[in-house]
Amino acid sequence: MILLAALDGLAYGSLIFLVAVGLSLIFGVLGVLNVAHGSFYAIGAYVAASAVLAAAGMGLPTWLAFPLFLVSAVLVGVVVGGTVEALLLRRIYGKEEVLQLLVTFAVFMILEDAQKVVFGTQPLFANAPMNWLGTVEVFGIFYTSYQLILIPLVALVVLLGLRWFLRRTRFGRAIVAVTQDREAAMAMGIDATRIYLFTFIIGASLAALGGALSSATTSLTPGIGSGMIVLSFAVAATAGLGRIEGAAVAALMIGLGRSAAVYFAPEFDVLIPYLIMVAVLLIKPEGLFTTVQTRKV
Amino acid sequence: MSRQYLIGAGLLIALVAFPLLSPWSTVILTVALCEGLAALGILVLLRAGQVSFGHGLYFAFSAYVVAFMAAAHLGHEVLLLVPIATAASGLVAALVGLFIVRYRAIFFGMLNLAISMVFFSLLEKLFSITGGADGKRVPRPTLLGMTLERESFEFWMFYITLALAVVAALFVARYLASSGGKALEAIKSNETRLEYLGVSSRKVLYGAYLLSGLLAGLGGAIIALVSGHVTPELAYWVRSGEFVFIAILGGVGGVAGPFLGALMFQIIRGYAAVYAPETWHAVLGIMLLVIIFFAPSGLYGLIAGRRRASGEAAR
Amino acid sequence: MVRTKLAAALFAATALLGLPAAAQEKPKELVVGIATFLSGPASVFGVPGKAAADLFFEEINAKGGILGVPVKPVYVDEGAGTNQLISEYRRVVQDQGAQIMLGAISSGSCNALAPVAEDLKVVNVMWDCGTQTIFEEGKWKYSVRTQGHAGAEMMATLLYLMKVKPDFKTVAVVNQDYAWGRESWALLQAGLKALKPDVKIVAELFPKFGAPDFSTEITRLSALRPDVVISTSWGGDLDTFVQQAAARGLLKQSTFVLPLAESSMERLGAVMPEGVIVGSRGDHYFLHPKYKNTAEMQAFVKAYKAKTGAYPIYPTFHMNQAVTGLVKAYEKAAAAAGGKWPSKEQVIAAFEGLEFKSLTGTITIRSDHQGLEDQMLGTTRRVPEYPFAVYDKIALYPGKLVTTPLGEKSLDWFAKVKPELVKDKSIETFDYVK
Amino acid sequence: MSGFILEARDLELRFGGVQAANGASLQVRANERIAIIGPNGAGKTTFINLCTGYIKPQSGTVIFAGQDITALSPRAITRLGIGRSFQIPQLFLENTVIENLLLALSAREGSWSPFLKLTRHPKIDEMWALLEIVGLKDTGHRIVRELPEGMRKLIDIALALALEPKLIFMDEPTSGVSSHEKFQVMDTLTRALDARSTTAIFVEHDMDVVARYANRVAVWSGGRIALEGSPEEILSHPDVRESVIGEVV
Repeated sequence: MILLAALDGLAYGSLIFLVAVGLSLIFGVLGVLNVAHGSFYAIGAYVAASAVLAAAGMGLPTWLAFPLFLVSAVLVGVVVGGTVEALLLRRIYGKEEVLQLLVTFAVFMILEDAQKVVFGTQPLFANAPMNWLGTVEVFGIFYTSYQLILIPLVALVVLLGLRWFLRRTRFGRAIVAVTQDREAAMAMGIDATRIYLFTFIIGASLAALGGALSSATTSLTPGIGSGMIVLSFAVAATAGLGRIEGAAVAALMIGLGRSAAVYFAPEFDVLIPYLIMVAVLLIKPEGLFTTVQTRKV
Repeated sequence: MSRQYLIGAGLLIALVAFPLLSPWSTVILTVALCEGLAALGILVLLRAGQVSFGHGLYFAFSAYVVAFMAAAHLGHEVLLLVPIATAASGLVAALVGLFIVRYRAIFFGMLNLAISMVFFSLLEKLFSITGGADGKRVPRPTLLGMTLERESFEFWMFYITLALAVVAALFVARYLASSGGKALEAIKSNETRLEYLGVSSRKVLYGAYLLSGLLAGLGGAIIALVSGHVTPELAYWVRSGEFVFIAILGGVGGVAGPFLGALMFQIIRGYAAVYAPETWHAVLGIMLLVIIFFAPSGLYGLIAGRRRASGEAAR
Repeated sequence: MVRTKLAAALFAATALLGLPAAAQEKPKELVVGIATFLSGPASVFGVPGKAAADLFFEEINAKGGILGVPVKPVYVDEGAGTNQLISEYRRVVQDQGAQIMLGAISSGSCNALAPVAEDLKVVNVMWDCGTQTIFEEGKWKYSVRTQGHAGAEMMATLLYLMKVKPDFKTVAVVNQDYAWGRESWALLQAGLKALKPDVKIVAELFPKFGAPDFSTEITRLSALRPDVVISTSWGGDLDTFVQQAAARGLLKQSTFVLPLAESSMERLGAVMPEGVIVGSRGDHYFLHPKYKNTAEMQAFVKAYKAKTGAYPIYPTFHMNQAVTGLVKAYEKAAAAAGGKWPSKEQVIAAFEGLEFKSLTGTITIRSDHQGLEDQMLGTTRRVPEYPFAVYDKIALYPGKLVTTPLGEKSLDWFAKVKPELVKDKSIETFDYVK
Repeated sequence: MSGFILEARDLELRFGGVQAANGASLQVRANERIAIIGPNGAGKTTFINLCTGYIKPQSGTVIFAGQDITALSPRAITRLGIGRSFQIPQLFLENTVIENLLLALSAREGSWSPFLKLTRHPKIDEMWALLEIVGLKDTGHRIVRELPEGMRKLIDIALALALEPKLIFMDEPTSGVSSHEKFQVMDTLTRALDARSTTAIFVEHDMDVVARYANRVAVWSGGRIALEGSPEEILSHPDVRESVIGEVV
């Protein structure tokens, strides 16, 4: 039973990881908690589903959906994410944290309605990619290969890919440098504007990729973004904002915790992510002087 | 300082007169005042540089206390329900505050969010107790022992709320100008120095947190009474975000700001509901962006002029 | 200086006055406020409901309106949250002068709006919400419901399940975690105990409303292998659940009972297999075996499809019942008032005992303001004419048979239901005919 | 009682491979005025941070008036009677000068009534007297952010003085003050310290100031007090002249 629950938690956790790691990355580099992140997830899902349905309408083969997911994600990241960063966020770096948060809150409100106008309110789904991959049997129970194998695999690739990118490439190292010490990085001549834009696009694309992957298993309805954002907040905060491996662990914790709850305490499954988040934040000693210590006196 | 009073007085006169001109607006204005109270709580925290994305917790908690008490006929009286429910929220704030004042910035915001979401989930989940997502009805209580018809109840509730809001605003204004209020601002500008003055920034923030919880609780208690219904949505993070929205929209420069903001929020929402019923979120979002980029000191700042630039001496 | 400051401060308040104001003494037009979901997950019902309302009112206005008074619909978004809904509702009545309110879809909204309607003394037609408790536990002078309630819907569902699959032993339920999901299950459970005392309930799952993922629930069901899986979910939740369950073979393993599936059938398309028990909260169906070929039905389906690109689903029929009921109530009230324009009180009084024909069956309004509505269930079948599943092995339950009798509470009534009801003679049956 | 008002014993601190304090010890008698000198970047500020609880040493103890304060927070240490001014002034930049000072006075008095406006503080006369000491009476109503660094440094000192500490640490008190005003400021400051019998420890780079105002000099080098003595002794010591004052001997 526990194993079965774990298998479900894996897929769920992987999906949350994809969204949360983008959020975490953006926070680490830009210092902005992006409330509109859930909207990128939702738009990614809608765009991917529309693309898959359109491709199916043209009689194109189903496997094409997988590259389409990637294309949709990048498209959403560049077009929507890029626009938000270049047009709005860029103007408020260095201003109060509250204002940055509220700008993304405003973007969230606008994008939520934009989704409805563009994609309508009727549930939309494109499950062909999930069915195309078939099912696998574990202890007499059928799982879709899509959820059991593909989604965790993508999450793993993203995790390893990000690690490689941030550690081994010049651009990635520049991003890490900015995360660790913004002023020093600027002083070393790192082009912050480019880094910020690029990071935001990566983060938004990852959220959109999460959305694209979920579009094959989930019926898309207005409001899917606002549930996801709180969940990814929980993961990012649990992990410590800006931590990639941490986000993976936290997402898995939340995914498994929720699955376990469905078995053992179904009344509490929705509480699990928040309880984990509260518990971790409380135990982690982020008290007064650990945060102020960085201040030179 | 006189400016603050001028704006407050102007707003007050407008509010006193308004329901007499347009009776249907009393409930909307009362709702605006309630949200203004919660946003006033946010303003207090913003002075310390802290933003809470979870004050829906206190708003909803007192609202549910009112709902449960009214349903159980425990003190079926406004003058009893409101103070008890507000105090209940204050009690929760006192408990949560014990550990939350150790956190700053994003962690402060996130922890507030997480706790309010726990409460929200519980309200939804404990169906048999809370009525789940559909919430609970709040039977209309008596006012000063009188059983009132809807219209007169709403009328009196509005003026009572207005009076409470004025008292709250004056108190907060006084508090912010007092040594405690300045110590609160000091948390934002230089917490290290505050500690080196021998002041416990946690204690200072604790007081402010308690106050903000009470203010949000007061707003929540009244909103439960005037709308006659409570739902978990009152504790949802988007609602908490709206309080921050209102505080920024109105401006954090003075205590009239949140009420100006709440009024404007209701006006925009009212217009949007009529002319763009399917996209009123977007209208609000655009409005928020306009304020942030073109009038960062909010409506209050627009009216009060460039207070900061001219310096505190000008007050 | 002082004056300009004051003026500036007054600005916000005076802007409120500018809100569109229109109160009328004699109706040049009849303003009808309609509370429906324009945002949020339930807009899957709300938006079709609005589209249908637009069509019906256009049609009525083309004929000169109600008693010669043109109708102006004003929409209020239920998705904005209950508190906001209440204040919008008030605004439409008090400021825009609505005489009639149609509210609402969610049972929570209806519960919240009924007392408001009493306060405002406005005719409130509950056009879609299903909670049976409204008129069983409360008495509302100004509210009326032009369709059946959850009791009737669940009773018909139970009777149909007993009829087509009498030998099941284990049942699992997966309902949305809110009032509808909980209350409908409470009813079903009470009825199951009465009809089949030996049945075992192996799992009661209440995933969060709007959950994007049911994998864990499905895994549990796969392991438990219940004979019957019941879900009163709807909208995106139902789509997601059916889709994920179908992909993992669960739909073949257990008999699924989905009393609200009619509203998802077109969207689910090829996903929905044969042999699933489906319903539509009433006798609504664009392929209703008795009424699919009437001129009204064909005209409506055509107009609706032209407007929205989809086949009409049950909320559009509920809207039809509300609007038709309203017209008939006005006509009846006017006749009683000697041809004069009736007051709101006369209109609401006219609803009592009103009987009218909708696009499908006939609706009767009881003295407690509860409507009697026929209930129809079927089993899915795939046919070449449509790219989605259709009803087969249809059973039509008369509203009077399955609705809790006047003065009784549904839960009590369910607890004493007798198996004979399953084979009552008034139940009509049909097979799918092209 | 050891007879010392402050005693730091063998303070050790390492972070990231840097030995910031390496057995640092110092004994201070009441009413002494000790100047700490040393090369730039040698960690003089770290020593103050260790003594005032901002950083905790990995080993060693700090004793103030007979009480072990090593593990106490800056707040608790401040309350025991140790004041501090900073190398980079730590002020409430958005507030006026008088608000800054009145806040310090409120902290000392524990007067936090929410109904009393800060600017109506009962100790307002004392506040003006403090501004007099640092020679900034005219700037009282200005916002600190608008003031030049030198003035901020003086306000920073005034803030520490407002607490009426028994002992005060001053981190380069005259570094932002123009050279011809230095002595004037230090004169009033020392008068005030004498009047309150406040012990003072100050980090200083200007050897003229050290020579004139310190009655003992400690040389910080290699994470410890390497040398101690009267100003005459120390300032003429060849090692000191080379490494600290930077003169080629």
